[in-house]
Amino acid sequence: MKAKVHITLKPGVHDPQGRAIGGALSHLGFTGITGVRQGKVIEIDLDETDRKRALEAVDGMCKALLANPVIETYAIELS
Amino acid sequence: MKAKVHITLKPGVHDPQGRAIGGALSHLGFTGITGVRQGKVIEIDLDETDRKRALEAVDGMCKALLANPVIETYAIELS
Amino acid sequence: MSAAPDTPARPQAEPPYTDGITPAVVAEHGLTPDEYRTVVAILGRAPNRVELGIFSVMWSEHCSYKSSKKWLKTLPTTAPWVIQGPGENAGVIDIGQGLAAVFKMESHNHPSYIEPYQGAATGVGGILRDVFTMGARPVANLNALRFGAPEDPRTRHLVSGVVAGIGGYGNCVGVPTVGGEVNFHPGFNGNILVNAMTVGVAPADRLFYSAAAGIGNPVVYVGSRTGRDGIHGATMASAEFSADSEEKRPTVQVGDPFTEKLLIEACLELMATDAIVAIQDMGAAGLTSSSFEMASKGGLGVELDLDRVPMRETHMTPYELMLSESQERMLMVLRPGAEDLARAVFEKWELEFAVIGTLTDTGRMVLRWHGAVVGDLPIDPLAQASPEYDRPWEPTPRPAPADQSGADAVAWPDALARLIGCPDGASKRWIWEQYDHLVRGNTLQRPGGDAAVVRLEDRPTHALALTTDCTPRYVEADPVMGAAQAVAEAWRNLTAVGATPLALTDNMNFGNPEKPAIMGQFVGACQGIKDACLALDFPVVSGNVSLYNETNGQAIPPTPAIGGVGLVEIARSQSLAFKAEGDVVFLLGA
Amino acid sequence: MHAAILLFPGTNRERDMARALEVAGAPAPVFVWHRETTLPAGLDLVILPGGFSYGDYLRSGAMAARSPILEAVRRFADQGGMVLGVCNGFQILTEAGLLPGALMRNRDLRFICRCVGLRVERTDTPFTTRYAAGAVLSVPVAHHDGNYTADDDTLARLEGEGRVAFRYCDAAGVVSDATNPNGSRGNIAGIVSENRRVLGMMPHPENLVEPALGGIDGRPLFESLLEALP
Ligand SMILES: Nc1ncnc2c1ncn2[C@@H]1O[C@H](COP(=O)(O)OP(=O)(O)O)[C@@H](O)[C@H]1O
Repeated sequence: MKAKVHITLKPGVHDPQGRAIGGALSHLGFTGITGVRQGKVIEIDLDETDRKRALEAVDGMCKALLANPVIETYAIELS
Repeated sequence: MKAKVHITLKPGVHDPQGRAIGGALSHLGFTGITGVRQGKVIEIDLDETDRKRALEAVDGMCKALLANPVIETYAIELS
Repeated sequence: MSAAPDTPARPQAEPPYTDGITPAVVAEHGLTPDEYRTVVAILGRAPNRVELGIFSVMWSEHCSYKSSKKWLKTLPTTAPWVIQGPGENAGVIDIGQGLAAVFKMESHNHPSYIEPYQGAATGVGGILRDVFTMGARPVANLNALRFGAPEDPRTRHLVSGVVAGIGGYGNCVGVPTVGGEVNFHPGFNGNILVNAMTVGVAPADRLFYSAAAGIGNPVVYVGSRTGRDGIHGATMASAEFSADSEEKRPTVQVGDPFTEKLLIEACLELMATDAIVAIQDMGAAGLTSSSFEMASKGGLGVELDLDRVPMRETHMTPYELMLSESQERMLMVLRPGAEDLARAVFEKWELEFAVIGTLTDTGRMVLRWHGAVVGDLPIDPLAQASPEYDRPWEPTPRPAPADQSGADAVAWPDALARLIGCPDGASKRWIWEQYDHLVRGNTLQRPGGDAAVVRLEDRPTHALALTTDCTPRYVEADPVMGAAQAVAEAWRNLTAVGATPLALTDNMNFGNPEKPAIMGQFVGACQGIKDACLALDFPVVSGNVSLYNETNGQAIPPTPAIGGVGLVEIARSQSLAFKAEGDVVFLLGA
Repeated sequence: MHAAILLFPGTNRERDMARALEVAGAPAPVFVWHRETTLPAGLDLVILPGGFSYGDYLRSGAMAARSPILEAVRRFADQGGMVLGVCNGFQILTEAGLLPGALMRNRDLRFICRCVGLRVERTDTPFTTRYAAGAVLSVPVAHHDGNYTADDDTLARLEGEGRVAFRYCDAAGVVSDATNPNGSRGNIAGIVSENRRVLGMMPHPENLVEPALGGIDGRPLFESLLEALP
């Protein structure tokens, strides 16, 4: 089973990477951009075949390490 | 319109971050992990309302800046 | 090709082929038809693909120095304080009180043009390994960079990627980047130069070398796992760029400075014991060149069990395992019985450790895979028959003096403003502020002076003075004088901080040596370095040659970068800043 | 004073720190490996030095903050022990929740290594007694992720409780956006815990303790520690 963890900055947390990318895009002449945010995706290959147990395990990983609750939220997608 | 650009390392390209995350997870006692890869997501808010033109614009941004074609591939999702 | 004494006579008939190899495959491997004939003669049969791959990297310009060897031999390499001249992973000099300085400079030009961040980063990683392989703790990095015209559309992208890559790697491994140089010239538009230098310090009586010894001793692989990175990087580094080099992109390697940092600590920890007999980093051409060179230098044979190589990917082939350029890996020969001790150290640092072979008395390299022999090559004949060319060369004609009419028309304040404002003359602060130049707490003179000064932890009254120098346009105008000038400038920069210059490393960056005019530049530069080194008693202890720096037939300006190292008594060292109002300013020199 | 310096895979300023202690006249520290589960007995100061623990992969400090030794550091701090985290050490302390907030990528995304102006905001912490109130220091930073952030409530609490120890400023002590090297909220360069016994800061006082290295503005911090922990 494969899990994708999407990690995004919480709304309101300022995002230097997103800001810099937005600035660079407008330097390059791209217009009409009203906001850019950067997030992470972590893909995890698991031995687990049971969806529920996989979800629990990955949620545990997010809480233990993958996401920092002070600034980030996460969402898990299984496939 | 909102675009999400998913940027992933090409298969076979060494991903030291993913490896280190995998190592840390197993130190924390998580088992059954057979691989970890890290990627990026860039969310772009656009003025554009036409899907086709939005897609073209974002594809241009990927080629010009967002993705490094030497080691990365990208996929665009519009919403 | 100048025949080595026991090179077998060249058979005239069409050589045999096997394993799907065709003349086109041979050419893809960068071997000439003549070189292929020599391969067949040495083996007494057609090589298989694995063997062809091994020949191709061992005989590439990058590994064999086939065009440059003849001229490099003419450089002065000895002095009473030289402990190890060219020929090992890095040069070594005596710096007193039982300490040795270990240093070398190396290019990563082609990879940095293709992928500036990773190319420059892995360049730093490679040169660091050359230094700590010898038992030295790296204490300083320098970098000599040449970019195209600032107006060229690619230049900005290349500069920012290269600088970020050098910083990204050096900062993370915790080695201060204390100096370097940067030039901009349209002649580098299609082919930038990224030359990285590392300086380390070791106890002079505990240096490590690469010659394998001890029949039956275990051959051990440590560091990162092997993936399909950079297969054929070494041959790429020896080929000209053309429009289709985009196609070669998948060969780019990704650096992992974190693993390198662990590797430094683990190697130095094991080196403090008596476990290691010989050690060599896996640089360009990875497992092939490291195992081959270690066995060849020790006059022994080696058997490798490729199934035991730690792999990052599935379905890897022996060909890929032998040619991969995955970074952050080393090969060691251990004292018998030291395996457990060594394994414990590498496991503590969470690095791969695998016994992958043994030394033999056969003088052959034998490769096993899934129980079968997949390669069997004689080591000495292969090493000795490594091609050496005496390429035709033409002396560089003296250019006509530049037109000086109008030179007086510029008022001096304008001339000064222009000089200060030109990209080569302008401050490089924006570059070195992206490098951690302070870590380890020994940087007495930071970037911005004539030479960096880095205190010796184990001899705190003294410091190393370090610089890199070359002015390509001087070398272009007159290779002999231009190269001599580069050596003299390095010498001056060291003396300017109060140091005694001791030795240098060089990085010879030139175009295609098959063109007599380019070869003439190379020959001239060797002559100039030699003259200056002899005059200044300033020997060459290590170096690197990067040829084929051309794009669509256009060669770069010849660039023999010089990295100089000196020793300074801290109490007598000087810096360039004006110190007080009212001080008198002198102008010295001819 | 009995100090321990923690070592994580990728730590690289441990020698700088040990040397600064030595220069300040402190006894030699012990080094403690991240896999240990307890700290040596009788310790009164734990130092988390700079570096790139785990390569700064995932988030700087994230993986080191989950290593076994951090549990021991947490217990030590709970019992009133003193903890100093510099640069990567500060990042680890925030990731471990020993200090509030987070350190994000620098505003212009570049690594910065240079001397910055630093205003001493408090001289009543055991780390800063030897500085004059309002003193302006010049101390190097060397980081990629020094952009301090916290939510508005946390920030208001930090300010209200006077827990900002250092702020980026100019040579005259003026704090402004122009003197902010990395985008930190409130120009924050260092903060202390509620009991003022845990300090996290991005700049490197340990790299400025000898005239030969360019100055001694970092030295009073170590002398303050010696005074607090005789
Ligand atoms: N790429 C670089 N990395 C680090 N330091 C650099 C780099 N380029 C230039 N510097 C530093 O900037 C200063 C000026 O360089 P340069 O103009 O080449 O000096 P000079 O011509 O006097 O040798 C030197 O201290 C040098 O080490």
